[in-house]
Amino acid sequence: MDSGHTAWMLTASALVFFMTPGLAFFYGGLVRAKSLVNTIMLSFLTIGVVTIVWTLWGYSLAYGNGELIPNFIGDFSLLGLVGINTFASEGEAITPLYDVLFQMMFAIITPALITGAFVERFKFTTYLIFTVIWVTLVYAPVAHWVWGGGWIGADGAGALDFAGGTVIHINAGAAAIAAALLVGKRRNPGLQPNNVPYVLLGASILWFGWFGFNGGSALAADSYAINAMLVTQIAAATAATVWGLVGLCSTGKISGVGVATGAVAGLVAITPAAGAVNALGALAIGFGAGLICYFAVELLHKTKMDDALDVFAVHGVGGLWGCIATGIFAIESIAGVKGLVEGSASQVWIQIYTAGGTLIYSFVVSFIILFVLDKIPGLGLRVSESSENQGLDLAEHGEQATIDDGAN
Amino acid sequence: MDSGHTAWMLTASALVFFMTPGLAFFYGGLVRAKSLVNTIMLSFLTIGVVTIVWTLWGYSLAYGNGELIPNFIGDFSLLGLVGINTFASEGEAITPLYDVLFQMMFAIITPALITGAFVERFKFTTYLIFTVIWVTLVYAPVAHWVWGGGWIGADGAGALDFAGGTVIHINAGAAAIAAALLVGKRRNPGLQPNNVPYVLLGASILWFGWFGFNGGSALAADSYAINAMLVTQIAAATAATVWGLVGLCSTGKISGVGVATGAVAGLVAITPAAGAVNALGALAIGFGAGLICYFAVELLHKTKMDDALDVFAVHGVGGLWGCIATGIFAIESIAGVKGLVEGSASQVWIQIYTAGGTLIYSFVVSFIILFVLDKIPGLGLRVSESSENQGLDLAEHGEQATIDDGAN
Amino acid sequence: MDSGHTAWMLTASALVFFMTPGLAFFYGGLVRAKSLVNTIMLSFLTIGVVTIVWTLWGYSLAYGNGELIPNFIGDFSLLGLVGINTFASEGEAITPLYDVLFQMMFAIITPALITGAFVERFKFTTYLIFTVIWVTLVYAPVAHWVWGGGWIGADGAGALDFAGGTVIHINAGAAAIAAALLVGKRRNPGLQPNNVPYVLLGASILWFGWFGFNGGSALAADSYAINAMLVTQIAAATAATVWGLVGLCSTGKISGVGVATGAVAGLVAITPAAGAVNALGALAIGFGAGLICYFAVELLHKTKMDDALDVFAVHGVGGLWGCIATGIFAIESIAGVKGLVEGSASQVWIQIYTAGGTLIYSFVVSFIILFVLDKIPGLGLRVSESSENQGLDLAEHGEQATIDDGAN
Amino acid sequence: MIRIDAVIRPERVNLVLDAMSEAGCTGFTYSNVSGRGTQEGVEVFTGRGSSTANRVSLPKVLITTVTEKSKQQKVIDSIISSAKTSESGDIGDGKIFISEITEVIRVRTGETGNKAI
Amino acid sequence: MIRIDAVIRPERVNLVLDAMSEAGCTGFTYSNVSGRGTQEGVEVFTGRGSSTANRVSLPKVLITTVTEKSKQQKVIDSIISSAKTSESGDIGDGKIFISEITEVIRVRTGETGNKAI
Amino acid sequence: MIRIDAVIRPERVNLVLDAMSEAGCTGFTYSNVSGRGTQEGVEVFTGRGSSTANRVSLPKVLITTVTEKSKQQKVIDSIISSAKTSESGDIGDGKIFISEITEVIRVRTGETGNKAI
Ligand SMILES: Nc1ncnc2c1ncn2[C@@H]1O[C@H](COP(=O)(O)OP(=O)(O)O)[C@@H](O)[C@H]1O
Ligand SMILES: Nc1ncnc2c1ncn2[C@@H]1O[C@H](COP(=O)(O)OP(=O)(O)O)[C@@H](O)[C@H]1O
Ligand SMILES: Nc1ncnc2c1ncn2[C@@H]1O[C@H](COP(=O)(O)OP(=O)(O)O)[C@@H](O)[C@H]1O
Repeated sequence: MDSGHTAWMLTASALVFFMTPGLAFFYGGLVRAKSLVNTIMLSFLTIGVVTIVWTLWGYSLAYGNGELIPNFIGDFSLLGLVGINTFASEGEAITPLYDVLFQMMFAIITPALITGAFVERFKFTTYLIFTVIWVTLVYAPVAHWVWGGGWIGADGAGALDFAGGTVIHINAGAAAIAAALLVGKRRNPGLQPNNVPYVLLGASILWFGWFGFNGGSALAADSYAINAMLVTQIAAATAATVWGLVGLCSTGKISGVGVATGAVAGLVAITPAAGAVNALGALAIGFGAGLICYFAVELLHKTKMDDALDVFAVHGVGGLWGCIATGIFAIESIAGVKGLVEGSASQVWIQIYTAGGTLIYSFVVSFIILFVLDKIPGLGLRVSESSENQGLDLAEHGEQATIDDGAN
Repeated sequence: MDSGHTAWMLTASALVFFMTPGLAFFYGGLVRAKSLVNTIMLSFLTIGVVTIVWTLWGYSLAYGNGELIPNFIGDFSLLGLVGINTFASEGEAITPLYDVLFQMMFAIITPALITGAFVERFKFTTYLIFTVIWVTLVYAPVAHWVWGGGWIGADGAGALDFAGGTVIHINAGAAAIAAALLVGKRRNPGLQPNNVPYVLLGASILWFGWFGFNGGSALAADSYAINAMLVTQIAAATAATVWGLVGLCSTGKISGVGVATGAVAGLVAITPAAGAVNALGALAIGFGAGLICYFAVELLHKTKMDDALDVFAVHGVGGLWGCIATGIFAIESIAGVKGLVEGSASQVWIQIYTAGGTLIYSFVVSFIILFVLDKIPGLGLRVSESSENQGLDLAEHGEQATIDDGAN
Repeated sequence: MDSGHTAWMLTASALVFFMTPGLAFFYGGLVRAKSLVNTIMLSFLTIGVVTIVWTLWGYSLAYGNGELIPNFIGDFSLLGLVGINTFASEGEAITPLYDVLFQMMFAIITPALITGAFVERFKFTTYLIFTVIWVTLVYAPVAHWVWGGGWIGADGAGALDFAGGTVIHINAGAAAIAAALLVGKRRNPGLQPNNVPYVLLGASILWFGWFGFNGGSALAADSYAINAMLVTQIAAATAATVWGLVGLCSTGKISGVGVATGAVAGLVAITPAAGAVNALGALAIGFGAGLICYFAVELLHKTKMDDALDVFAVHGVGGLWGCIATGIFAIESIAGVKGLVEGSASQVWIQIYTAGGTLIYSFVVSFIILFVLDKIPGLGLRVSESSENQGLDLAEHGEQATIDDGAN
Repeated sequence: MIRIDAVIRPERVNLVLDAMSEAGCTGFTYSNVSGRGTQEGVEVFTGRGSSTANRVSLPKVLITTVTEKSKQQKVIDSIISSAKTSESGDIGDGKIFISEITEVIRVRTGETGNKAI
Repeated sequence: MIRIDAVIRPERVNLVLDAMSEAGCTGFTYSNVSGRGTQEGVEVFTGRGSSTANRVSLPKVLITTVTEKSKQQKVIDSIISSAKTSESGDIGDGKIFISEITEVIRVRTGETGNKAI
Repeated sequence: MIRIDAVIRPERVNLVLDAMSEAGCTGFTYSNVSGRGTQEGVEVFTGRGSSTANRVSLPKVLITTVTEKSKQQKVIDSIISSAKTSESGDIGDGKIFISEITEVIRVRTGETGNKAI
């Protein structure tokens, strides 16, 4: 057993855990004050629910010993994590439980990302049920495709997805559109984010945790982990700066929310590429992420869809750019395969069709799940008009974000 | 010297450090706005004071080379940490200073936990003096009992307390009742928490830091550490979810503060068990913690005692449940001893009487300390009525949590 | 390759990254509410800009293979990080990229520290340009002096600067005075900090991250790292407590902002000393930092200079004290050289003149850069009077920190 | 000149302000307030998510406008029609108070009376 | 109809509201304000916890109620007795302002006058 | 007795309060409000830093003081001179509203009328 690799995977798991609260504040700052608690809770209780699902059957479906449907999904061999060794066997660098733990944190943040699409109007209890089903029917299979021996990853098409550009970001982005379409537009979307410092706090925690996300995806404390962290930093910083400067050119001001969003877009885009590119590739990917996602946000605002916090524009589009860019900027000495910059176009094509497959699968199945939940009496996706007017904090949680009231 | 174990203990110490600011915000969000700074400061300055006490004599009393009173307390052999090697000797995996550092962080958070009982009315300077005495007379001995060679731990009764269910949580919970009884009820407890996002931020930081608390208590980057982190995550998530759902059933709404409290209750309960149970045991412990602490809070609200932030219901009761549950769900292959689920009742009994001993000792000695401080002229436990009305931020700190005042 | 050392350097880099957002909130809480976003953004976008500069040419100038000017600055050999191995070679404990990453985080926080001097009135775009130039002409050379083979460090005068007392703190402090002098006083400095919880949150994150800063400066997970973390904790805690108590004696109240500032002063002072002193030395350094910086703040408030957030009093004076104190309290068994307490005065003298050299260089060059930027048409250092009155959030970013407005 | 104080539901502010503008108001001042009327209040959690209590005061917005007496009825009508949440009105829709103002002065120019409104 | 504006200590709000209800007020609107009177202000830290200054304005709560003229004295008495912190009263206990209201309208029903209060 | 309500720029509050004190006001109550007048509003980002919109309401501060009628002109002059940002005044400098107060009561002593101001 290698104590150094173990130390890093422990740390990386904790860091990825911290991302979901970070996301909670990132999203929370962007809504209106009367739904701030609800927005935070959508992420926070996702931690609770997905951990239970993952322990009981989620991990097994993604990484089980066999496959219920070959190349598609795992089996029930590891239900309740029974049958996984607690202690490392001879020759194993780390006990297999580290994988349960690390992957659990990924399974948690993915549905939490989706919530950005439907904040300020989604029924909280329906969301909890949705999460259970979505992790089972969408997340677990897609994770299996990429990392569990399915059709996309190393044992399949050979797509490069170091830390989950497809599994997490394209997946969440596609589900976000399905949700935004079905839940409908906010009645009164408000003018400005309620709390810009929270947006920046959340983005900072996300960025901090992303070092565990990408660095930890090396699954060891080695040169890959260091390179992953370095390129993560470079891409995020570049995208943040580019977003700020593009905004400056077109509006005359640099928006804090914009720079934070740019950072997240850069982090999304570098996610699949973090094990394949070097510093200059990361600069290019970050540059592209800042530019492309900026205009994706602008464009999607012109549609009738109300993806409230631009989940698709940032995670979907950013994830797609990242997946393709991985094929473009992959360096053989790091990735093991040549990218377009080294003269080989084939990897780009693999990246595109695997990303596309994920996008379509996630969109279709998410749409069906939500459509059915909407029709079930007593559930339904949307809160009542009066709850929406009152704000979801009072209506769904009996709470107000802040109270500074003499009468209190 | 093992660099991997060292890397993990460095990280774990930093994580446990971060818990105390997390607690500061968790508690701070729960009081009224006019005592927010004071509540944060109670935790924050505890870091300052306890670090000094621990360096000068606290560590020595808990882990000194000899014992002033056998099985009860250490000695003065390591005053000022003089005489502890800075460098690891041959065969040592880590330099002995790591233990000073890691244990220091535990000594810091324990008195900070107590402060929840008496927020909004306790004299700040008296608290500082109380902390110095309490760490000396209560914390250091109890730490010695469990981990320093005293009557409870491996060299004594053989109680299982992996990361401090007795030393930290039962201990703090018992002192909290003593403090709540002596300081008396708040004059006007207000209606709602002033800042729910702070509660959730604090709970998130606590959870994040708890990975260092429980994972680090393996004192190495090994399979125990990974198992500890995994069961920590499962118990916290389960208790959070259970609390939310029980609240939903009985009130129709899911409270953000409730879910955060549930998470903390789960973290408390898994603390002694993190080196003894597997994933399914953690599910059971988390389930129990959510349920038991929920009703403990309800019950204790019916008493006349004003343990303002439910320190006893969450840390005391949660800690007791965790200690007993460790005896129930301990798995021999992990814990080294059989728990009730494997057919042996004896460990449960050991757990109960050692927990009870701690509870009584802590309550009695804390009561005496506070009673004496209350009588000393110029000290006293409680601020004046006008200070309490004005809020402790202005009265004790000359500060206001937030100012957005044209005239500023 | 040593996985343990790698694990720690990955973690430490992430921790140091997190300090800059911590600083953003520390500073943000201290200004008036109408410039909160701007103050946070000054730090946040520094991450973006400096990362790019560091990747393209900054690292090369500080740590390049050759020297453009001997003992003074590196060269262009590592532009774009091309030519640095991604993988560790035989016998290397860690891949060389770890150094790029870890040092990058130091380069980021240093200009961010300076911003405290000129908050609430500095032009944001001018700041971005200033940062690019300052990192190139001031930070990179000074880093080279101390750690890159220049005239101050081990290959030069032999000054002890473990984690950057000169490179980061004296450097930033000196630039802060230059900036404060040139930008002029705030028109209306307000009465109180707008958000004390943010100050305490920021200080907590800074403290947490500083474990990576000082502990990581051992560049390995070894006994030095553990000692560095322990003395960091002790110095910060002592300075925080001392600041609180001195304030209590002179004003009758303990200020939360004061205690947080004390902690930062302690962290600054222990930075150069963290690889040279033991626990008792740290107590002394923390004690001195609390006392000296407290009175430095008082004194500097009496001057006409408006170093708004006391960057010089805390980082400049604290850094100077730390550098000198390193010479006083250095223990040969740890530092490799004797300090004054062990009877040798020579190290104190080395510490003083190297610190002084840095102070003068940084002040002069920063002054020139800012002076020139002020004269360039279209740039200039200061926002218009109406922008300053309106607050920089609306004027420079088109944002308001918080909005809880029915009409929103 | 008269002063109109309208206490309305927060989510209606934009609608009401727009309606008032159309009815001829040229300026407004508004702020968040807490209000208690015949409306019932709302169930809130008091502590750890286990017990609830009724918060009798609800968040409201107070809009104040000063206008010429001649516009009084038009403005009131515009407020009523835009602040009402349903045809028949719901409890909590708000209240309007009218009082007399003896003088208005524009700081910028020193103008007074109707010219200053 | 009259309008009563009472500026009181924040910690007294619940007591005062209850007393006013008992005295016959059916509705209130209140909000946090800053106030400066003969009261002295409070010493606050201005920066890093080393120097202090006097903040002259203190947090207060402004309660506004509109009621029938006939209830005026009863309501005023209820405010005074509930807002006073001691028998002899303390500086900062507050102030009450009475003015005339020409009309009250309930948005929900369009009712006016005493019926609408 | 009269009541003076002045809506002014936030950054002027201290200046205005001081000027009013000098003009003989002994007490004030003020709070943050949002205001909309002939002033244009400000361009704000609406979402992710890519599109902006005009926020018509701006942060203002409302200062209320009740004073003797005899001091009216002096107080108004003091407000105007301290709230104006330039010689000629700028849009957004504020507005002053005067109304009648029928009674003032000091809670502490029960004093009424001019004595209670
Ligand atoms: N008499 C009053 N004095 C002051 N404010 C009042 C009064 N009556 C009502 N209000 C304000 O108007 C708001 C709406 O009143 P509400 O009771 O909901 O009206 P309705 O009786 O028409 O349903 C209240 O929340 C309160 O702020
Ligand atoms: N003339 C006034 N105009 C407006 N508000 C006033 C006036 N006098 C007092 N106040 C308000 O009443 C509050 C209480 O006044 P205070 O000076 O404490 O009363 P007292 O003089 O009875 O002690 C003040 O904080 C202020 O908000
Ligand atoms: N008729 C009015 N009723 C209520 N408040 C008003 C009125 N006119 C102006 N105000 C308040 O005064 C503030 C300043 O008005 P502004 O339009 O800037 O004045 P000016 O027309 O002198 O430039 C506004 O923001 C608003 O809060």
